[in-house]
Amino acid sequence: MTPLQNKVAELFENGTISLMIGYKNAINKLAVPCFIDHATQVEQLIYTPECKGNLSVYLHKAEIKQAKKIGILANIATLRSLVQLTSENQLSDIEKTVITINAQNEVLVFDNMEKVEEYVQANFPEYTEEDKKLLEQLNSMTRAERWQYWSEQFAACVKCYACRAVCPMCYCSSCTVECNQPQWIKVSSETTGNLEWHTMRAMHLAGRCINCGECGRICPVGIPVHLLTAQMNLDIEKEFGSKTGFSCNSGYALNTFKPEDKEQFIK
Amino acid sequence: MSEQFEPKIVAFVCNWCTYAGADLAGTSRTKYATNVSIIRFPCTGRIDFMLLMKAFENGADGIIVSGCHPNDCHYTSGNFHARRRWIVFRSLLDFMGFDTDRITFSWVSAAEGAKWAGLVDETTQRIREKGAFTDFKKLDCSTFEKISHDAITE
Amino acid sequence: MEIKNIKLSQLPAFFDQLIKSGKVVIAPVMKKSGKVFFERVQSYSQVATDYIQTGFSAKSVVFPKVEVLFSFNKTDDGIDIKDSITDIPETIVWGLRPCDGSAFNYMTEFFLKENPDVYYAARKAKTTLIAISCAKADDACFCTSVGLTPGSTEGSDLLLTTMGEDVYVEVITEKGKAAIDLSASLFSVNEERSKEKYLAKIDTKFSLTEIKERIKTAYDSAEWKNESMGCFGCGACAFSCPTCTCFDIQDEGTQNKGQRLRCWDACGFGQFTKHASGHNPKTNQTQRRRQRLMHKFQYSVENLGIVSCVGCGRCIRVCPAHLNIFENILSVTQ
Amino acid sequence: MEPKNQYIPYKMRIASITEEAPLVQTYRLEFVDEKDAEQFTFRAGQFAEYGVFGEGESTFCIASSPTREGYLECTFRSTGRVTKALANCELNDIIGLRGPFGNTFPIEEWYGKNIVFVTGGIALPPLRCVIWNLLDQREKFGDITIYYGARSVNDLVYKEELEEWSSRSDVKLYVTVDPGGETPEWKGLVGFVPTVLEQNPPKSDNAVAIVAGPPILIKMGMPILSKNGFDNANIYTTLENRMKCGVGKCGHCTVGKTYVCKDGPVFTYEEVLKMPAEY
Repeated sequence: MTPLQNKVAELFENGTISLMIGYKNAINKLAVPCFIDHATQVEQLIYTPECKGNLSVYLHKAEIKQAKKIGILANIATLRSLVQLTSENQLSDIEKTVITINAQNEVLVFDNMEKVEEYVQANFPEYTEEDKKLLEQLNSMTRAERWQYWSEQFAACVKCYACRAVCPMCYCSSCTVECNQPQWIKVSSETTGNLEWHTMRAMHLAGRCINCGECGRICPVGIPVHLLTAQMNLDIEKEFGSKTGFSCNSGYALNTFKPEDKEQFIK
Repeated sequence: MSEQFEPKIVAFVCNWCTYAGADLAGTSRTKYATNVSIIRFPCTGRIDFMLLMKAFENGADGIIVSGCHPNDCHYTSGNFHARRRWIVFRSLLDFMGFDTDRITFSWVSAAEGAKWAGLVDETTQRIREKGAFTDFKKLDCSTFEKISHDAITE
Repeated sequence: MEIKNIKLSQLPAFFDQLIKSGKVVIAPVMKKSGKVFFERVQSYSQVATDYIQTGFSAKSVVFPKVEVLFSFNKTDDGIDIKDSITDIPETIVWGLRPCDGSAFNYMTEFFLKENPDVYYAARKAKTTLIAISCAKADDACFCTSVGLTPGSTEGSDLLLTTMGEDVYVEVITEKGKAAIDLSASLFSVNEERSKEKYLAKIDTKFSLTEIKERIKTAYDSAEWKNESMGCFGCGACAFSCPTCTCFDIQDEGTQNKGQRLRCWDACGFGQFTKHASGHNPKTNQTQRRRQRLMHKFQYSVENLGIVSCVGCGRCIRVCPAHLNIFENILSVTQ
Repeated sequence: MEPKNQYIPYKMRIASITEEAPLVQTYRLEFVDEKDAEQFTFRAGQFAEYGVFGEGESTFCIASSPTREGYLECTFRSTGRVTKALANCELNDIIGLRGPFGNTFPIEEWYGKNIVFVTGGIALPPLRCVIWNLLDQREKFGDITIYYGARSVNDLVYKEELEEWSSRSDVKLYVTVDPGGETPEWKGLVGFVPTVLEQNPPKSDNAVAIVAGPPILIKMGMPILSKNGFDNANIYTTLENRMKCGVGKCGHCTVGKTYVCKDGPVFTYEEVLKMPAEY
């Protein structure tokens, strides 16, 4: 048994958790989320670089919430989303134990969010090299080129809403796309409607997205949708100085204001 | 004489300042461009970005968004919230390659009838020079052509 | 079945003839993201050759993601309705996999057997399917478990199997014959041979007869809950699936002028079954995923006599949570 | 012959509008094209897709009896985008209609039998079609008993017809309103439909029962009838799931392998018991 498995078994045995959300092996060398409710099942648990999925999204599921004490295996992105969700008062009804594995391969267990916050702040992740490169490329394009780039991307969108489904910050019980009075976003997948959907998504996540990049990674047609919110986060940090998923009390940049906020374009 | 392009401008304004300012422009008999259709909101804080998207989708060539000057909001802070949202929205549109020059953001108080008239004139002229907004229409043509004639996956 | 041969080096020439015929040619294209999708192409140089499976299936050729059913226009004395079945071009799909070919068999059975769907019929009649058998597979492929092989001919019009320098051509239907007749000189007569050696090796994950028997009682299995726990409720699996046929009907435009469209829908969406009253017969993801899986392996067998999963593995590859359909099926039928 | 395009609607003119209850209206529809009127036939129990162009389609049963020719009636409550648009239509407006879809009540098999109707709220319209169908050939059937309830007195639909039925000596009518929904003037019963049904059980010999209502009434009403001695094969219901196409393609209405739109909407309790409870 690995140290992780030992630790989780111990948590089950001493009654700290009654459900563990972690990863297990899947085909094509991938990791699939697994849900364990007994110490005897801990041998499935793995933690590899392939464990990219953001498990905090499951904390919104009614079936999961039924379990009273939840353990969650968290990579750094998941930790950040837990922090951001806490700052948005979304996790107050859940008794959770957060488990992570640091760079030295040590299993860490956090029983409260202050410790998670402390760990996140000490290990705050940078944008990946790939994302940095893509953002740079896009920002160096002319406006028309960027329009061309995104129109092509959005033309491919099929509105499967996987980007929404995997996002831990998309927790609304009823989404604007499901509203048909008025019909804000067309149900059919054509480019303008797709563009409006992604604009809306990016706006609703601006200043809340924690850059886990899941939406872009899992898009079945390969649209790098995460770049939209990643860029928004850069802008928000520059303009208003707030970081997402950094502090449990930070709130949400667009939910607040400062009288001295600066801009150049309002005449 | 060649027909001059007359843009359709939609103005999203707050009830307390800009709408009153526009009213003042009217009662003062100030002459300004007739291209603008005004939509009145309780506050700039209520002007959702989706409304702007929908205006473009439904044929607007340009948009004016305007409300009370900072610190003058009837509801104390609606325009401060709106300002943050506009900053983010504008930079998102820019990142997506949308022509942000088609949207004019402004503060116009109830006393600034002349400023309002000038703003509409200036915006109309700018959009007139840019020509009609066709970016959305072109997108739809391309997809619908694809969908109904080429029947391809992407 | 007629068997022909063409030199591998002559394939581009054959392909050019298809393009020159004026028909719309859809083929796999490698996108910047590294994923391969079907797209309209103009020359063989655009066609991807080294790929296991396309990201999405070719079903959109006969069942587009958005299809105009009719357009309407209010006039002074009523309303004009114009259906949109005219103007469907002759289309050739190049390079679909044998599993996708057999998916068309299911789709045809589903759309045309009872209450025939005129839009599907019109598109299918104008579509020629040129399949290429699989020399490579990955862990997500499981066609051999659902009664197919990497060289199955079901549903396709033409099947090409590369054998060294030669391509073994199985002419399955008249449409396939018409396609090779466009460049008859490139094809020579060939005799029937075993393709086995040139096909990918795919282990069977389960015995289909056993699963078909066991799934009859699987509805109440406690495993559904566990197997569906990871499901996020997006539509990626349904949209990429070559046999998922659910759709939504939507009006766009104004009450005076517009179109009625049908667009893909997915049974995984929470709103899929929601009544106007707010009542939802399928309240949780367990029920929704069960519906999808039971449909593939049980309901379509009861209704049409066909297992409607072709083992292409797309739903496994695109699933954001990496849920695995054959593992799910195995565990609920234990 | 080319198969018919099932997605092209008939054009219907709204010939009359009746307000039934708050938000509930009955439209009488007439075919714009006379050729359509001649072709169109339907039987009790079938439904149709009613469409407002530019807004979409909505599914309801045909509420008028096939014995009354020359028009169709539908009764609906405006709740969603389409029904609201439909409610905003005016006299002589043109709407779309596709159908008739689905199976029917086997009325011929019921000749000589006693018939019991159990229904609630806005589910009376589908049964009204059957009720008039039977009443128009009254001599062929035994006793007719109707249990009908609504949330409040105001929510009862077809008030005039309820009056008419209650004054007929050949129809036994129980009308009830949910507790709290009664008005000072209300003289009928108070209580939920299943309770009223249990308190005044219908005789099961030589009888068939038809239950229609919100899913909860169907789920509760059918077992009560079954317990009262009705054969499960003689208890009918009409299910209504969300539907889009009406022809067994779009997949929205499936209950297990069953497509409510083409295999139903009429099912016997026996059949319902074999299905998953996903309706």
